[in-house]
Amino acid sequence: MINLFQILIEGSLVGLVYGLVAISFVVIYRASRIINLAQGEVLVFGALFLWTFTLGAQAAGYPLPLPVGIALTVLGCVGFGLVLERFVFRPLIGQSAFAIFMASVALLILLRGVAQFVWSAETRPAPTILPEGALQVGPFLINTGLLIGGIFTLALMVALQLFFTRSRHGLRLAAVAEDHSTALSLGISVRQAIAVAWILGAVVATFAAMVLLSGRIISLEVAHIGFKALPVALLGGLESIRGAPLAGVMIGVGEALAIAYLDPLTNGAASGILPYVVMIAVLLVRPQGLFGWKKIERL
Amino acid sequence: MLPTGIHFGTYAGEAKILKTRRAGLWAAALVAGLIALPLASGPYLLGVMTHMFITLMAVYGLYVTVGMAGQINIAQSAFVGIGAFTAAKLSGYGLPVWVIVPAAALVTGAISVLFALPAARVKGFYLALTTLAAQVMFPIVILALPMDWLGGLVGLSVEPVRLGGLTLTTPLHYYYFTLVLAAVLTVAAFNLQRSRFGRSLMAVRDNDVVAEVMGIPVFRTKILAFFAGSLFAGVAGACTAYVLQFVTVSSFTLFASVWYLGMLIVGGAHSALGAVLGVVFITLVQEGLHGVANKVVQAGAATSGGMLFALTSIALGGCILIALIFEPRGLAHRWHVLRTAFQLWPFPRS
Amino acid sequence: MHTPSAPAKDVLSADRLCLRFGAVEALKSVSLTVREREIHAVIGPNGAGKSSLLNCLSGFYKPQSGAVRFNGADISALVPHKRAGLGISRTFQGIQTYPSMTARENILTGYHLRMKTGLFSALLYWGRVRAEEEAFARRAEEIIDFLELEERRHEIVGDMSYGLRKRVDLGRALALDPKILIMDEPMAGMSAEEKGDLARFILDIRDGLGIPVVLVEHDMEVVMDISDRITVIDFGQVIACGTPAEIRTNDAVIAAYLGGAQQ
Amino acid sequence: MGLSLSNVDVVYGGVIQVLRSTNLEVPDGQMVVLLGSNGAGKTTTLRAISGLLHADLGEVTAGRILFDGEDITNGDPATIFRKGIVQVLEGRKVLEHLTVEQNLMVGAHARSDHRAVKTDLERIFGYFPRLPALLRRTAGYLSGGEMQMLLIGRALMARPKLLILDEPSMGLAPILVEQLFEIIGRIKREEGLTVLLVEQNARAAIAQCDYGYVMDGGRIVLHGSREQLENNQDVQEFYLGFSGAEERTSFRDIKHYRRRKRWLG
Amino acid sequence: KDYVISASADYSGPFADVMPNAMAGINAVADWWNKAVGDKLGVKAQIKIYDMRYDAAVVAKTWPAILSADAPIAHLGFGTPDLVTLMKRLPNDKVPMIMGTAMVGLVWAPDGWHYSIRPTYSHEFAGLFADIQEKSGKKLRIGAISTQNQAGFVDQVNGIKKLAETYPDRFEVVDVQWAETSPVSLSSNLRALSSAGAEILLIGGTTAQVIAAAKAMEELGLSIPIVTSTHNGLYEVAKGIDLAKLNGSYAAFSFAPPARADLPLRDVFEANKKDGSWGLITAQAAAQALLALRMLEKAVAKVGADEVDGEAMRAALLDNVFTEEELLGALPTLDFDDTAPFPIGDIKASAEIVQDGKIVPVGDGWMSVPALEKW
Ligand SMILES: Nc1ncnc2c1ncn2[C@@H]1O[C@H](COP(=O)(O)OP(=O)(O)OP(=O)(O)O)[C@@H](O)[C@H]1O
Ligand SMILES: Nc1ncnc2c1ncn2[C@@H]1O[C@H](COP(=O)(O)OP(=O)(O)OP(=O)(O)O)[C@@H](O)[C@H]1O
Ligand SMILES: CC(C)C[C@H](N)C(=O)O
Ligand SMILES: [Mg+2]
Ligand SMILES: [Mg+2]
Repeated sequence: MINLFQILIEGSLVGLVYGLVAISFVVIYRASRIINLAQGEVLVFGALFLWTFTLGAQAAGYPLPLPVGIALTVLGCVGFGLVLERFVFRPLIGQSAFAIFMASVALLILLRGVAQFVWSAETRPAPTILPEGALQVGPFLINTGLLIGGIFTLALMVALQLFFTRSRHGLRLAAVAEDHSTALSLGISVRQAIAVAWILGAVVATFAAMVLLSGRIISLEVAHIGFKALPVALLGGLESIRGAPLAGVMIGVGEALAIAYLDPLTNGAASGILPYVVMIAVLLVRPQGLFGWKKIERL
Repeated sequence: MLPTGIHFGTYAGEAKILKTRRAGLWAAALVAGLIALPLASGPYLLGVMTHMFITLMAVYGLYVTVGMAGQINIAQSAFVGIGAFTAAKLSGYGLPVWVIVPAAALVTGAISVLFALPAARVKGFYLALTTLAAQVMFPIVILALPMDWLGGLVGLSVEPVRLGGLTLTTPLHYYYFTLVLAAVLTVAAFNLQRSRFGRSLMAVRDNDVVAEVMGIPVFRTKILAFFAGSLFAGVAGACTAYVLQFVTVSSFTLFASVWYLGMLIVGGAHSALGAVLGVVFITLVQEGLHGVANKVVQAGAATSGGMLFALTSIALGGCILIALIFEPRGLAHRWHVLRTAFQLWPFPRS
Repeated sequence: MHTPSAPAKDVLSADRLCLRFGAVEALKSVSLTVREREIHAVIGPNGAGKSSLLNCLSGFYKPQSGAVRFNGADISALVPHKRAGLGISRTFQGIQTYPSMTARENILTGYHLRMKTGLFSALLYWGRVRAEEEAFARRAEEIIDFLELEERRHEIVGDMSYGLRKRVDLGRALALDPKILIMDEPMAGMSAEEKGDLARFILDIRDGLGIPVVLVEHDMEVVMDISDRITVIDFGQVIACGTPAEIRTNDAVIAAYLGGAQQ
Repeated sequence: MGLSLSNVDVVYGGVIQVLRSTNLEVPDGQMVVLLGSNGAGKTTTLRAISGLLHADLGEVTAGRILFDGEDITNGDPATIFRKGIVQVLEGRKVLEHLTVEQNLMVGAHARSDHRAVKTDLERIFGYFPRLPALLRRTAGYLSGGEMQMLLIGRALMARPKLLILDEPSMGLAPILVEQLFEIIGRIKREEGLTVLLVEQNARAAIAQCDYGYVMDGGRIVLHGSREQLENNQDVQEFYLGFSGAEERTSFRDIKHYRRRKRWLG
Repeated sequence: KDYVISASADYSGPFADVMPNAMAGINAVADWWNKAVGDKLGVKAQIKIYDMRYDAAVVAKTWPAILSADAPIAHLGFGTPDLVTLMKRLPNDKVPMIMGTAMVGLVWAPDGWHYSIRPTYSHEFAGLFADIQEKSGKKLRIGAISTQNQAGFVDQVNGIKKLAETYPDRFEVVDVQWAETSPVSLSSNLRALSSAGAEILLIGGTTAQVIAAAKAMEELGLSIPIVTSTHNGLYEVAKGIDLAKLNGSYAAFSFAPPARADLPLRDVFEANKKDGSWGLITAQAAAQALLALRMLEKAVAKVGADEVDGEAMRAALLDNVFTEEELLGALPTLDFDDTAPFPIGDIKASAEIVQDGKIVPVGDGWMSVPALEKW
């Protein structure tokens, strides 16, 4: 029993990390209607910015205090978002979702190349931002880093949710997420929305990188997490900030349970397949994901 | 609209793939060129071309499922893999090639139907998730099956094609083998475009709600879209198996699926011509850059090579982006516009 | 001119349809009968439930209760494409064409149910397939001719103007070889002259082909001129049903819908 | 000042020319109506003004569009919007998944006078009494006419200087059509709103307008003041539905042989 | 006379990070050999590097071109994609392929033209396990973490299962946990492994897995030594984690530990390198190239400087024994035949261990690998 609860706790904490990456997906979609397949690469970029302004700067002889490093990282993300808007997505405003989706595929290749070019493919350490070790709560052990990350994910979710649904700016972004042309006709700057989307997306992805990689290694291969988070974002609903962490927890717990109870019976196949089975089952009941916008069909 | 002077006496003439005599001549020249190519090229080019033909087949399939029917599929590479394993397995029983290739197509089609079922309810990008599931499950399932079924970890080796008395072994043989199949599938893909079946797919893509009310059985059509698309993937898979002579799960990755999709979109998802242009464009850019980079490394100019290959990624991604920004509806659309402009010059049309 | 002779029989009828969307009651026990060779108009204020009623007839909405009958048979359980197969064809409010196909392809999709070739024969495109495509291309051309779309037959519908798309929509509906034609606001977006043409089309369809027409329309001049009977719906209920002359003078209808626009 | 188009050409996709040397003027405080058959280029004209051609790969290739003396040719839609030009698109483009209320608020997104926004909302409810009941509904599920009301309301929420309406009466019940033009006329008079109107309900539109243009095949083929238009034979026949006689011909009696007579040019 | 030896590289795939060093190793050894040996024999070995992206499809496409343009006498392969795509056709193409990475059991086939300087990963692990077991004298309880859909990683575990099966009183595989290649957390897995009683942990997959396992152990207060391989070895791991936390962990392989006190190959590299730095992967690639060059030497001796071709190269490999000395101390004495794609007879392994936060070789000789049947 204790074991089961421990598995649930760990599963949810890991799930919240998936959720955090998924939020970075959703933020971009929710503000600009762009499905970004390159989100894993964006996360790697965030991680590399972080490295540059912390350990990298230190190695180069300019040690910066961690908060300053993080602030500079966020600034880096802002620049990153602006550049992407200006050179990649601005010309594609109003184009089919397909074309924009493809642009993200191109970006995937491009960003990978740029990261390799600028930082080289070498693996490097990530700064330790979250405390290591674990918290003993009664009979349970809770990973401190993941716990803080999880709490942060939930707080971020609430904040972003309020931003998108309550603020006037959020309303504008919602209009852009509906349809570029309609938003344009309402005098909403789609460019601005896209820039905001990518800045937010990059910042959230960087936060995710901090939780995910704190005290570990940064390599270009980390980008795989993007493909892990895509289904989570879809399960939560592409338009829904709050769906992402919930979906993440579902997947995380499902995976943990499968690892513990089914993998021994199936020689490891279950934990790979189960999350997808769960996701398809949920989608059959709610085709728009848990909290996504229901597709409106009228005649 | 066709320029002045081209008119059709019959509806058949209008429905032709190559509408004018000149188009026919160009096509004939292209085919002749491809047949003659081995005379003038080294095996590297042949290898690239063979690979390109196979990719083309897979992308035709994607054109049917995604381009025509609008059902997102990011598991095409898994379907190609299913075709490859089917062909490999069947070749082990000594079946002739003209049984194996159609069988690979049909088996792939049948399996794809399984993953198409959610399309009844799940729409748009969410469908990507169910196909993603197919892509993820593909290696896991093959690895979990008993070794002697599909080779598990080891993979399967493929008996070479025997045609009459001839056993195909050299790259040249497989160049012609895939060329013929690619040509057949090209005609098939263009045929779909102008037939009742193709129109029903396009109707479902454009507006599935209306299609249902206007007499098109939408669910069945979506399933058939996956089935038809996977037929092409199955043939591509069989060719892959023959050309590689050995199939393992590791050759059929999600990344390859994404690439297939990329080629289709860069070329233009709304016409079979788009599939051709996309495959040719991306293959050219990819191989060109790669070739140059390899040459530079061998020349010793960049001894360790890391930077150089990073630059090729940048250039490749950049090329695709530029193609998209320049023509978001795909190269096929741009081709169309250019041709129109050329034919109408100097008068813009109203 | 059309003169009703022997007692016309009902072709399509809706019987006490009730339709709810959550708290919204779109239809509260609406009944409607369409007779042979009749142009039957349905009018009513915005949001009254007219389109919902048509959607129930064509099967897109499933009413919570009530029945739809076609030529005497209960078709309430049939899915939309089956109903289309019986010959219930329709046009739509707003734009509902297939935007990335050409005008002629749009019309040809209407013949889907009449054509036979399937996937494998399509891949081959040989002999019978070719002959069939040609035969139907010819029939599509008749419709193109009828709707004066000749110059635009190969134009992508998504690039067309609003009014042209509505014509393509009508062409597709005609291609179903309908036994009854349901039209939702066909006149919207047409100029007076085009409305005249369209009214002529509708009368031709009825007179020439003998198919009844259900017409939802806000243009009272057209409705009063060409319809044989009118049903008025308000807040999901039928408030009147009768000939144009009767409706024109019905107080409830004037209050709810016509207002002073009707001299 | 107002709006003026001089010799504007519009080309789609680099090859399809739709507008040819269009000249059009909308003086401040006036209502101008633009008539024309399907495919004449009316919507294209409006999109050219509000800068929305880009998404359709269209472009103004020649000529100039001036608003209050400023050149807005091929401008950025957001900038043009902020100058006070607000357009109601054809095709019922509501923001489907947002509620009616949110849709209305999006209309006012660029305004900072929050209190006035509230009163404007009330005013719009006055024009369209059906709207208040729909506030919490998802806009995508409204009926056709309800959407149309919402669109016009949304445009008014922006407090435009120049309101551009593309077939506003489409799909509205007769009472509402009548009221709509009255309302627009009233706002125009009371608040000095400038209006450019494309409308197929020519009778109602011409009755309210100050000046009118007729377009065909991408060109302006006729223009004149309200009286001139009302008395013009062709306008009467093609747009008002009279065929020479005083009485309107019944739609039942339109003859088969009557084919479209095309404008010269 | 010039002979081409082609080489696969992975500059744009998962091993892009180690590639510059690996290729530097190959280039440096080739340069040295040309000067020290080739000149005397009148032959020159030319290395041609091709980027294969660690992708089977790229290999399949590029190989015919290499054949025709370069007519290589041998190919230096890198990783599983080269193996699975080329092993079936090499006998026809008559080009032997020399691998620097260890083999995986799935290519353990007789009569091949693919040979590795190393046995399978499982052999290498087995050598280390046997060493540990012998020292302790107790039965060794092994746990493993691996990735399900990576054939090579699964194969490593299968080999170890075979080991336990063959020597049931010496080894036991208590539990295998399947994880992703970049796992978020391995806490659950480690808890399961520790409750299953694992005394040593085999992680032959990725560096990220090793680090995640170390973090999880820290969290759970465990300390089980980890056994890594070369591609995720201690040097790689050290980039992301303080080595002190991994005290007692190993990397197992079968060429000379790069930090071995007396290692002639290292001196050769340092003297001839143009770029790159010495390390595990450099050592591996250098040793790989060295074997190919020694093959060329023996082939020249047999057929003459002008007549060397792929067949002669393979014959040279099979007919000769390559001594540790010839191989500059980088490899134990190697003997090949056509029953297996790796050295036969008494297979040797080597290993490194972390002691006080430093990587040191385990012992200064070679460890014997217990005999294993093909699994
Ligand atoms: N799918 C749906 N979900 C929720 N509400 C709906 C749906 N369809 C229609 N409604 C509501 O039902 C009512 C009737 O809608 P309907 O479209 O039938 O009106 P209508 O009579 O066609 O009006 P109009 O003349 O304006 O087109 C409206 O209030 C509408 O908002
Ligand atoms: N995106 C586009 N690409 C190519 N051609 C277009 C495009 N949009 C419109 N057209 C063409 O431009 C012409 C004018 O279209 P427009 O929409 O301006 O007409 P309209 O006067 O508004 O007609 P309606 O009354 O039917 O709405 C039409 O012939 C149409 O086919
Ligand atoms: C174990 C493998 C996945 C890794 C190794 N470098 C190889 O490919 O041979
Ligand atoms: Mg309606
Ligand atoms: Mg228009």
